[in-house]
Amino acid sequence: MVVPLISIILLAPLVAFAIFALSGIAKRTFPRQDLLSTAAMLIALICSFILLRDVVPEPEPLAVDWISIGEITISMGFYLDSVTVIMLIVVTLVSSLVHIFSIGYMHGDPRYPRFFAYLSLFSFSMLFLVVSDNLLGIYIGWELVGLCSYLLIGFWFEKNSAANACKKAFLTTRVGDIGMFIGMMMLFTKFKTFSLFDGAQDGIFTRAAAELATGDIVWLSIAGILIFCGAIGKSAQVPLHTWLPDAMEGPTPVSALIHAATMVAAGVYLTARMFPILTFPSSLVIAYVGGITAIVAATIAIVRFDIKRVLAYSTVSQLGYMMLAIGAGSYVAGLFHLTTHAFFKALLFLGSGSVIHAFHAMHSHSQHTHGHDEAHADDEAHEHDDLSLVHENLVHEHGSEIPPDQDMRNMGGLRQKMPITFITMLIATLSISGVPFIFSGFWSKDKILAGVLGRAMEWNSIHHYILFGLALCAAFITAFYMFRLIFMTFFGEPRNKEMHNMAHESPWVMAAPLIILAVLSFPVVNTIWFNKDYVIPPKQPHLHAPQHASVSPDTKTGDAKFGFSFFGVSEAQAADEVGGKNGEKADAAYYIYKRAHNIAMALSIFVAGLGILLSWLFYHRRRFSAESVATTFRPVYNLFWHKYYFDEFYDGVLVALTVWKSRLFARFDLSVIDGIVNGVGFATRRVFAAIIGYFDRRVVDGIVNRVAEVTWAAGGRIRRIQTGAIQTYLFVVIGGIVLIILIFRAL
Amino acid sequence: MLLSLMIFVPLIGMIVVLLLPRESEEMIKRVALVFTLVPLIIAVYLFIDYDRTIAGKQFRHGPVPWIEAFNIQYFVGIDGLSVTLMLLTALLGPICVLASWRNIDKGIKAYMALFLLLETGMLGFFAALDLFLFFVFFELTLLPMYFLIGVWGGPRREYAAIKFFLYTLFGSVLMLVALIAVYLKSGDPGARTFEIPELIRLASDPGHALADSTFQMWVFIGFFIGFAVKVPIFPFHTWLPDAHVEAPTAISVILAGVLLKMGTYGLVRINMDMFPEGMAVFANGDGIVGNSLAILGFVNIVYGSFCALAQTDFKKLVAYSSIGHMGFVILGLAAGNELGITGAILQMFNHGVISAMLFLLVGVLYDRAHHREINGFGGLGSRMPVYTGITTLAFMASLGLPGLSGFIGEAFSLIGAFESFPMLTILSTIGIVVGAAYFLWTLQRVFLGTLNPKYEELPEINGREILTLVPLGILVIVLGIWPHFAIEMFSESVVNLTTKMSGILQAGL
Amino acid sequence: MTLQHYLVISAILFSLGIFAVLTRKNAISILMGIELILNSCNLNFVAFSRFVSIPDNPNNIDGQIIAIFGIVLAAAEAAVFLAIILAIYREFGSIRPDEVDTLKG
Amino acid sequence: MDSLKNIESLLYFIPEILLVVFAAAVIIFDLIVKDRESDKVAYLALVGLGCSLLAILITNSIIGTDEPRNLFFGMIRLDEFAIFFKILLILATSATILFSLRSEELDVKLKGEYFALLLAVTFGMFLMASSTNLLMIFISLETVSLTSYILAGFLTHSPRSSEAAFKYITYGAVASGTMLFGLSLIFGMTGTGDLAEIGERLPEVLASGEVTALGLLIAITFILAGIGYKIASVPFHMWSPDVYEGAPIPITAFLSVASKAAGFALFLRFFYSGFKAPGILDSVDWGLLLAVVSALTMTVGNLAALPQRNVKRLLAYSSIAHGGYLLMGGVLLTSDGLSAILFYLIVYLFMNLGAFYVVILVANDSGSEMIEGFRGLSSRSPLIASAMMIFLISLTGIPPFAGFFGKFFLFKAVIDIDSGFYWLAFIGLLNSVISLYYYARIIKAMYFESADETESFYSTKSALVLLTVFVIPTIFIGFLNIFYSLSGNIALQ
Repeated sequence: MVVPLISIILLAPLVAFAIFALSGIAKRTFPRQDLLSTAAMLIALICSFILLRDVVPEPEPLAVDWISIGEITISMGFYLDSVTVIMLIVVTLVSSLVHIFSIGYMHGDPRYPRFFAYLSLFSFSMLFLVVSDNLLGIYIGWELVGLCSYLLIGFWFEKNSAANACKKAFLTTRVGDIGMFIGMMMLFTKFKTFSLFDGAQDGIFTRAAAELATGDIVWLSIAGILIFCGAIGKSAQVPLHTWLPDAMEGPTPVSALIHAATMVAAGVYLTARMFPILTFPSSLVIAYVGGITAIVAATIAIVRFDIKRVLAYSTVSQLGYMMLAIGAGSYVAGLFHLTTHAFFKALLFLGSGSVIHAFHAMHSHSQHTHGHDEAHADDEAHEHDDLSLVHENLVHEHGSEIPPDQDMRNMGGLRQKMPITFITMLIATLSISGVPFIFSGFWSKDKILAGVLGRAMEWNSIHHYILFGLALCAAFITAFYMFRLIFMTFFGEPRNKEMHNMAHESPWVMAAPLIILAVLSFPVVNTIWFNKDYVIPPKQPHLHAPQHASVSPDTKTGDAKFGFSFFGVSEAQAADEVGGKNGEKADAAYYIYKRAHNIAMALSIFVAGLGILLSWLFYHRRRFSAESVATTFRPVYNLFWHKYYFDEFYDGVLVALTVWKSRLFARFDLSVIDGIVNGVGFATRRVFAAIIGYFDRRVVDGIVNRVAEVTWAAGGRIRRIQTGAIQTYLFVVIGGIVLIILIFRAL
Repeated sequence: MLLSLMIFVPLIGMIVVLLLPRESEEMIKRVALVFTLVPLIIAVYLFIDYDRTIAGKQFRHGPVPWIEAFNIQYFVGIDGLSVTLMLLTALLGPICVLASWRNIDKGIKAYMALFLLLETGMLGFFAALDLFLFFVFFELTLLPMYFLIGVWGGPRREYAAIKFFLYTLFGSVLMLVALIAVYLKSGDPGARTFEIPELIRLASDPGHALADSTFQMWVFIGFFIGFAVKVPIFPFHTWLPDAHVEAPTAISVILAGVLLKMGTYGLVRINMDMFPEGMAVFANGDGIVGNSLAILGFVNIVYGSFCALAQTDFKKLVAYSSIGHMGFVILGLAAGNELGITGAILQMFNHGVISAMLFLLVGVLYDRAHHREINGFGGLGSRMPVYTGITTLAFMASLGLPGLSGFIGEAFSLIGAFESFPMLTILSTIGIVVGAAYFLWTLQRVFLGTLNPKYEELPEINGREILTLVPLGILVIVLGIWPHFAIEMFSESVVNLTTKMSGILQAGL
Repeated sequence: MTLQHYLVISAILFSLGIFAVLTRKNAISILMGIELILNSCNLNFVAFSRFVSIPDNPNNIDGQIIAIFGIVLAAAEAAVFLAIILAIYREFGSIRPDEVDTLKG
Repeated sequence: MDSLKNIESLLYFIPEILLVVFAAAVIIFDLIVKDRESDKVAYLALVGLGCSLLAILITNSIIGTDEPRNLFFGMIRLDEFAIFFKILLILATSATILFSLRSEELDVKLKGEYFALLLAVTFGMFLMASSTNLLMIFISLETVSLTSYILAGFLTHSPRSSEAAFKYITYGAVASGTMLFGLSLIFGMTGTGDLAEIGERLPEVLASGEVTALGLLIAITFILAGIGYKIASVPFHMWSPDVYEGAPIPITAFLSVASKAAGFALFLRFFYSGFKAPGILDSVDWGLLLAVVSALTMTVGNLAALPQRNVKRLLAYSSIAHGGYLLMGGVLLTSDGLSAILFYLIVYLFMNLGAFYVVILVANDSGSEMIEGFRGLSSRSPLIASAMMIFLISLTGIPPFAGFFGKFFLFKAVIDIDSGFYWLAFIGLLNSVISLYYYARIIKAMYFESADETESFYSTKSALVLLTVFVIPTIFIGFLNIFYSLSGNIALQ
């Protein structure tokens, strides 16, 4: 029953794409590509739900031999554990909704059918990635989603900005992928297999466990980190995150599907899949990368006006969150946050898309041909060929350059104009901000915080305390800037009157997905994550606690009364963080985690509330409480106060040094990282390649030509000996004779 | 017998074409097409009928005594490697005829005749089991190529043609010396032989003169340079860009698709199989010498990629990209283990298909715009969507996108090489990124962005051109999804090679 | 008179001939040089046939015969040479060998 | 073996006699025939060659079974080696006569003596190919030389031709004089003129110390001067470019093939029968000497050919280079090398004569021997162009043409087991790469460049027929066993 279902899930979207491609070869297009693709997606969705029924935590992979040379056999196959199925559902669900949304959103675009074909191809690739049971399969899917992301970001390729963005996305992620590939090579060379799980032959995990009984984990740590490089690229972690904001050049549904819900999450999924071979060093690296990313992105998000870019940075930050969780060992929490985030972030993007669409109505329909925002399609024609995009970023952060229909400063007061969009987006925002209890985001975030803190207390390792701090800080900022977005967009007075008058609620085909996603932002549908028998975190045989890690007896005396028992939280939850009860240690850890959980929950509720409160004070009730806030929270006040200089800042104060970390990060992001990418790109192309090209022409080819010339010259010399005077010839004769005799009598 | 038929059908075709009157051009083209289709049919049959479970040569014909004086024989037969490459050759034959249907303006008769001669040479080369015959076929491809480039080529065609000719001849004369040396060492006067399987047997039996490792080293070098020029391996590569840029589309296709493979095929068939001792000297992994093969591969990859990045001529870019891709073949062969060699052989075949596609595509664009300056285009994506789609497919395949054929070969070569030369392999991965860089960059400059007003009216790719591209496209996808149908052809031979190599390397250590 | 004497003389003759051939700026003198060379050879042959004896035929006159033929051929050569010199003179108006150098390179 | 007396020798001497008779006949016929415009004289000469060929075949069939004969008290020797060369020479001469009829620069219809001289020179070459005695060697050499001088200068009223003759004779006279001196020394050392006896005696006298290695070296080097001048090997080659350029093209062709072949016959017989004895080989490193000479010869020939624009001169240099290739076979003095040389001579005969014939045709058409005359030949006369292409490629030594097989054979002879001559093979191969360059320039002119004048190429049917006579062997000899076995058998004697 499983195999046919999987086959259908995979084939349905593939067929949808194939039909488009074949008709393209025949130079015509299939009439209703949109319906075709959507239907395919819905079929896949249904099948995924059916799959949910018959799936076990640790199944046998369904693998077939793909290649066999001598004794090497490489198999391809599916691995369907609970996590896979959940991912399947998330992907198919979001994808279907995005398909439906796009029917409305992309209506009238000249390449309307192609858009859906690409979506189908993407869905196929993503699903393939999810179900693969081996690294090679994952890598294949991995690269294919990369391709689709490339195609879809560059969907409006007439815009040079889009053309640049898609290239940048592909190349930046590819850099990470190379790391992943090297990691794969290391693992394969060691274990002679790609498959992760035990099938016909032992998988990597088992072999690794056996191999490393000895305890030398250095190379495994390296391999783990290298594979994580792939995730850094795909999930836009620091330092490879710069492509994601630019990726917003793509149509908004694409941003929702690929750059919020699914593809970028693939990195997290991969890291989770590799969980069993993560060693302490590698997981620590992962955790730190995640944590830093979370802060960096969040702080950058505060100062953005382009609604899509705010969301993009928030995505980056949330992905960092998940990485942090996995790195800290909270497997379930990480994946849980992945799913919840998938829903509410998709919702946010679609919502923003709906807003953009609403504003966009004022643009003439003719502009469809040149995409939704051609505002800056022209003024960048000059940097037609440029491998990297520092200039791009500047342009986008530059207030006036933001396409007007994405600029929050043109919005405001849309609350009445677009009620559905407003409500749904509000729900999503509450969810992402971690408003307690009734929103799914709260639970997942809470689990992460609890997990990290728990780890910190269990090992009392300073690293994890720091990480916890980072996470908490990020949570606070998230709440703040998300509500800033809501306030600026939907509340207050409309800033741009005529655009405001044009605005209107989106048609149902677009509204419906919003509503569905809004429903999904409530924890009810996520209960699956609370069933600890359903999702069992794999063991980490190589994860050795640092030496100083100890469980002091007194930690047992945390009282179990404290904390809420809501949806079976705390005890059960705390328990699966430890990975099942095992003996005394687990028992101790159980109490630790219970206490950690309570503290974490309290804190997270506090920071979330604080964030929202501040946001409300600043952006809604601004004119009252500025001074009081200023005096109360001096640094924070300054931070956001300076925000109002950002126009000037981007107008050219880029060089001005500032101590405020939002700016620091912004500048770091803008100048340093892109600077590096830019530099590398430039160096590679203009300097290095040029030099080599020159070398090839002059030296290598030159030598050959020299040889030719020398030969030729020799010919000329010999000619000159042939003077034409007979007596010279005779001289040569006699000379020759004498020479021969002289030489050969010596021998 | 069937094999011989396949080899000489094009030759018959050439005679027929020569007998036709010069005026009846359509007729000539059709005849040529027919005579290139026959080998394709036979090749497909051989491919299907080939017994994958055994490593030895199949469909033998001969040995038929030819020149008793030196015990030279006519002897052909194929193993999985040969049959794969012969399929490639036979496939490209009709495609090239179709590709030259319209854009060969003068002397179509001579053109087709030479092309058919060329095909005989290539097919014979892959099938020959007699070292002398092997060499004769190897050289036989030289002459037609020289004229095809020199007569029907671009502005600098004479230079390119003679350059190609001189380079290859230079390589092959060194090869000739090595070949004679092998013959003379193969036994006492009278008992000497050119028969490849026999020579391989002798070379691997200890105590025989051929098995002496210093001798093998020298002979290895002789043959290696001969093939290195064809591959081409840095620094013998500079003929390639010129030849490619000047040659007409179909000839570039053959050049990249098949002639380059003749070099690598020779490396496998002769250098590895016959002189494993010599191979071991350069690929045993210790010191500069022990790594030299891998280093050459690495240099090819990185060097070719960066050169490609520096190009602004579309065709030259593709040409340099093939230098880079052949580097993977060398790297894989140097690895000397199953994955490495399999990857290398796959890469040979795939590169044959992909580069053929690329050159055809360049040709399509050139026929319309009459220039190849990458920066001279822009935004063609909206003008010619189908062409753009196919090009994207070819590019993605070439930059090694998983799921398309290019990936498997590259990946396996690298993984295989990683076992033997980790650092070099990691460095070589630079080539992958750069590869992606120049292809995407080209894609952007030619197809993305705002449409260049000069090409508002550029006509979309036509049916004949699509027809030439589709079979290759299908191969690219099928091989990407199910490479095993190609791998199983030669896996047995590969295992033989690797056991031989590993045995020697063990003994060496 | 021993063999050595003859050999020395013939050597001197030969050298003189070569010298003449190399240095004279007149075709006729070159012809003379050639004659000297040939005669040195003849002298050699005669001397050798006189002095060198080999077991199986004590008195061999091969050398003298060769010498006679040598003289004959020398005469023939001289004839042809002179004829050609005439032709040269007709075409070039000179018989200085270094002026006859239109063919070169 | 005992040698035959004069009278009984005559039976085996018929081919040569026939040549002489016909030479006389041609002159007489030329005097009595009234019709000046006809080619009768030429055809008579051809008939003479035909008869001689017939006679050769007969003598061959006579000696075919039992051992070869020594004629005229061992002056000359009739063996398969000699017969091989005689046939070769007859082919070359016949070709030359036919060329002469086609060639426009030389108006042969009036000149019977021209053909008489051709027959005479052939006669001399026959002697060269078969003489086994110092005396005979010298006489034959001189016969050939003298007649060649006259033929080279045959174009009266052409300064180039006269100059060629002048240089040729001056050079030739000095060279042959030097050779004679060397011969006299050899004679003095051994007291005999018979090569076989010399072969026996030399080791003894070397052993006994009567003769020093130095003396032998001097003698041999002097002799080399004579032979080297015949086969135009460095440093005795310098006459050939000028003479080849000056002489009428048919004669150039004749000299470059027949005279070279005869020279090689002499060279081979001299070294193989006279100087193979171990004692001699130890005395001086002859192998190395020959190797160096051959390397220099091919290199100089090819390099000097590179800048030439006059195709005749270019081919002259190329034939020097081929002399170098041929010498490679002799380096080891093995029977293998001998057969290689013989085989290459067959191939060389056809491809080189063919090439010269095309030059004649082009010269007839364009009036010059410059490379420009070949422009666009492929479009003006595809057949002739492709024929020339085949000859040139074959000369370069690229499969599938006969030239390649010949070269292969030679190289194989050089790189024999553990011979120290790999370097020579390398030089030879690099030279063939260089040679490609200048041959390709002609091909380029024919195929890649467009014609200056447009009117169709002037050539007769019979010309094309004659051309095919050279093309077909150039293509097929390599694939036929007979020639290998033939040369092989001869070499074994």
